[in-house]
Amino acid sequence: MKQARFGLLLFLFLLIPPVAHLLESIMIIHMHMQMPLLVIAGFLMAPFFQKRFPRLFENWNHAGIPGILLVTIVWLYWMIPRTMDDALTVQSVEAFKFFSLPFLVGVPLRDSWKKIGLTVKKIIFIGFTILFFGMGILYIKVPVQLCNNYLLIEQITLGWGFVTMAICIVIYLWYFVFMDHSKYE
Amino acid sequence: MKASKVHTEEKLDADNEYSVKGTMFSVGVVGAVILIFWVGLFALYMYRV
Amino acid sequence: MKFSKHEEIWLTISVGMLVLFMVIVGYQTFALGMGPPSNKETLDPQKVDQTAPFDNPGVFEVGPNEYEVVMVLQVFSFTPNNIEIPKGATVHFTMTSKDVVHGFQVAGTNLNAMVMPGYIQKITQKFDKPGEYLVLCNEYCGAGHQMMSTTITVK
Amino acid sequence: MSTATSKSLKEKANQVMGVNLKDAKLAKSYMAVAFIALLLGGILGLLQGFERAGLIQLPYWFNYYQVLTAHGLLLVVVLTAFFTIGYFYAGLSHCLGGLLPKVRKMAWIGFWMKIVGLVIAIIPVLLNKASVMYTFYPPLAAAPSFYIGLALIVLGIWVCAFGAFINVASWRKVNKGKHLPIFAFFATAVFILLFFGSIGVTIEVLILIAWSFGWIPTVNVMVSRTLFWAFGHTLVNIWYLTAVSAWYVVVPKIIGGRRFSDALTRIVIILLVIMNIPGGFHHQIVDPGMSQALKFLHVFMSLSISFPSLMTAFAMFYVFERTGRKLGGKGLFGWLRKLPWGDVRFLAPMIAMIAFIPAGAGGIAQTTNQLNQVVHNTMWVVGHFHLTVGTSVILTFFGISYWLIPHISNRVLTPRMNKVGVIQTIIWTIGMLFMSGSMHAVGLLGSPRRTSYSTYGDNATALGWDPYLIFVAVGGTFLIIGVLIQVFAVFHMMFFAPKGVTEFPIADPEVPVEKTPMWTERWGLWIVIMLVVISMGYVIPLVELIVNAPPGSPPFKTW
Repeated sequence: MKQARFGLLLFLFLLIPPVAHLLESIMIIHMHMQMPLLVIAGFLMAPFFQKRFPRLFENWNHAGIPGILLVTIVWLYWMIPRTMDDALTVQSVEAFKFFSLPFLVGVPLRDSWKKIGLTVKKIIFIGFTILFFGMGILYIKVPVQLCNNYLLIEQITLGWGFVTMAICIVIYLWYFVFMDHSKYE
Repeated sequence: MKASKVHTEEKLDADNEYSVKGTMFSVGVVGAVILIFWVGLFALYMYRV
Repeated sequence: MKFSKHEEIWLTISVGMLVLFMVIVGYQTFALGMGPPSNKETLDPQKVDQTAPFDNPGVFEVGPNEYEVVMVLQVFSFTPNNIEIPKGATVHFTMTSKDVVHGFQVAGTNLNAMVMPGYIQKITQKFDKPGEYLVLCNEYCGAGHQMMSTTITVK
Repeated sequence: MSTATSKSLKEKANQVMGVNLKDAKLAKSYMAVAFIALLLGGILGLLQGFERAGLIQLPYWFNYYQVLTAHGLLLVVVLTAFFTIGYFYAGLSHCLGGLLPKVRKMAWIGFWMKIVGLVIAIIPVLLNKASVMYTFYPPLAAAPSFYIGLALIVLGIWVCAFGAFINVASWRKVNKGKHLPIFAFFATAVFILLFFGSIGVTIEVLILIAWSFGWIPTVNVMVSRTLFWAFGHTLVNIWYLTAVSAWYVVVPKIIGGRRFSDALTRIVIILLVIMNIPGGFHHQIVDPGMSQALKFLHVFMSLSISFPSLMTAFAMFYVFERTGRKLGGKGLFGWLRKLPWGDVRFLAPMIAMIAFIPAGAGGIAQTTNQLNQVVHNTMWVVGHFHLTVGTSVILTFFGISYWLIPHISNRVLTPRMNKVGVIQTIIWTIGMLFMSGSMHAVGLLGSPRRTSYSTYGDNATALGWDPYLIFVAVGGTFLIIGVLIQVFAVFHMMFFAPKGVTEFPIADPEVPVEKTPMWTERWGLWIVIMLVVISMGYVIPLVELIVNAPPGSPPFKTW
């Protein structure tokens, strides 16, 4: 339960207007720091909900697949450049961001991750890697501003951020899936 | 200088509960030093603004 | 792998202290505009003399008791040098380097900035106390680095 | 015949005690180079201190900036790199049951690459063709051989790093499911940081080689600077982590205690590896070309490095108090008196730890955003790293030398040499108090670093700095005496001390032994997280500095 408390603390910290404002002032920080931190906050808070509503998770997320689908859909939604723009200008979209990322991504992610099999995990990983590379190249190459609130240079930066994250995931994949750990452990 | 090396090893295993007030006092000093340095530099900064 | 209760107390207090430090400087930076010099304009370092405003370095009055100093740094001098300004003046320094990396520092003030070739650096200071201030280069720039200095006289 | 048997007996004894003669020879070579570098660098430091105080004037053919470049190179690159690698290879040999022959060969290859690189780099410095300081900020352009030498040194370090990885991996294959011995865990962390931390600077140096040859006309100065500091600060933390390894593993054994919690120690190491590299950005707080929001977020990254150090502060005092109380110490401070203050192997690292309190505090203060403007590039910074590196790290290294050198030389530390060591430690401490204290103070008054003696045309402000600078020279005098004693002690222990067996002190874990979670061994995961953190720190400034770059700068030789 200590974890859940840290998660709540992180969530409240991210809600503080100056903090949110600072993190949203740079495009890549907005997408690659604030949003993942919100997910992590939800991830940490998950045990609280699992304990409080065990039936809900049992009924709706028995095999973990619905949860992971929800995670994927919500996450994909937040990768659309326009949504970031809307989050900055439309109050209700901003509110939805602060609700959806922890509670519709973080919490179900934790609940599902243990339940789904290795194959699904691999699919998720590989899918997101391809997506990240794709988004990266898109952001680097597109010659026009995709967001009204961010400059072209920030877009290119975000593109490189996606590419480096994708490279990191590839290394992780290579390390965990393709390396024989039984030799060492 | 060799004296300090081993002769209490057995006793070490026996008892776990010792006071840590010295440790807390010491880290308190560490915290105070951090605070002094920071406040000092901050005061100088504000004085020169 | 658990923290002891005492270690937890220590870490909470000390981390709280660090957070407090950040809140204070963050407030100063973003609410009061006191952040470190971070100007992002660029220019061709080999064409400084032809690029405005550095084609005409000097001290310019831009408002009531407010001045802009357009300054070029080169080995081993500041242009303009021996600046004179009235007491209480707010001075905006706009600087660039014609050759290597220089530092701009005025002893006894918060004026301290790196001046890189290719970048226009800006920093502001209000001079409340009269006197002669020592301006010096604080980044090693060559054999005459220790000679690279000038003064600001506040009257 | 009799000599043969006695020799084989000795070899057997060594095997039992874990001293592999071939590995010991390697470690001895590394140590010898490290302490010769200390001697040379120390002498240059003395010259520098005297010149800076206005007491002597160095001739034009051997000027202040040449001396300063060589001083920096010898002490912060050669001394530390050779000591760190020698120390960890000796430790790996000890706790992993000897180095693999292949790894030993790699360590020798690395050794000679570094030596050759050093010679190639130092020649242009002596010829006054590379007075660019060890930070070599372009567009100051040194002779190409200076950069080639540096590149060779880095490659030599990489060979050693990969040697260590190979040895650790093979140990783990043989010892499935076991935790890496704590000392080897530290070594792995240090070599990971050495490798990943120096990739950026290697790219920079390769570009500078082409630029100094004239193959490319201009260079991006801000990118070079950013790449340099991504490495520069990591290097500092590598030395610090090396010192910390002795604090956690060796010092408890010497005072007759036990190590702090094994799991928490490993977590401190992992945190230092993950968070280290972006920390270097705080060297650029007053640079142009980067937004204030970015700089502020980097303040968070810099300050987060202090978290594992705060954990270390607690751990160290906890171990001391526990041990002191077991030995009968009573009351709030009784335990302090029970510690073996007369033992140089404890005294030197203990003073090093105490010095780290103000050193770390100063670091925290100067890294917090605009407060950096008060001290950036002033003598304060020089005082700061003479406290962190010159005292916390180097004094720990000295303390290590009093058991490591006898250990690898099959000799013993005599009570007399111990006394020499205690005196040396005290002299060093006094010297650093003078030097670092006055440097901090004069820095606050505005005296710049890396500047030879100057009154700036008899400016009143500059004249006011002179008394402090005299104290720097006084400190330097103490320190050179300390250097001479230390170098004497090292070579005496290496070649002349009485024969015997000295143990490699590694403390046992705390009792009751708690189980360390197995995930601490997942180095691949830590490396990936480290890479994520690095890209979080550096993608923004690098993309911006490259895409929005001004036209580059041609080379300049301004000395």
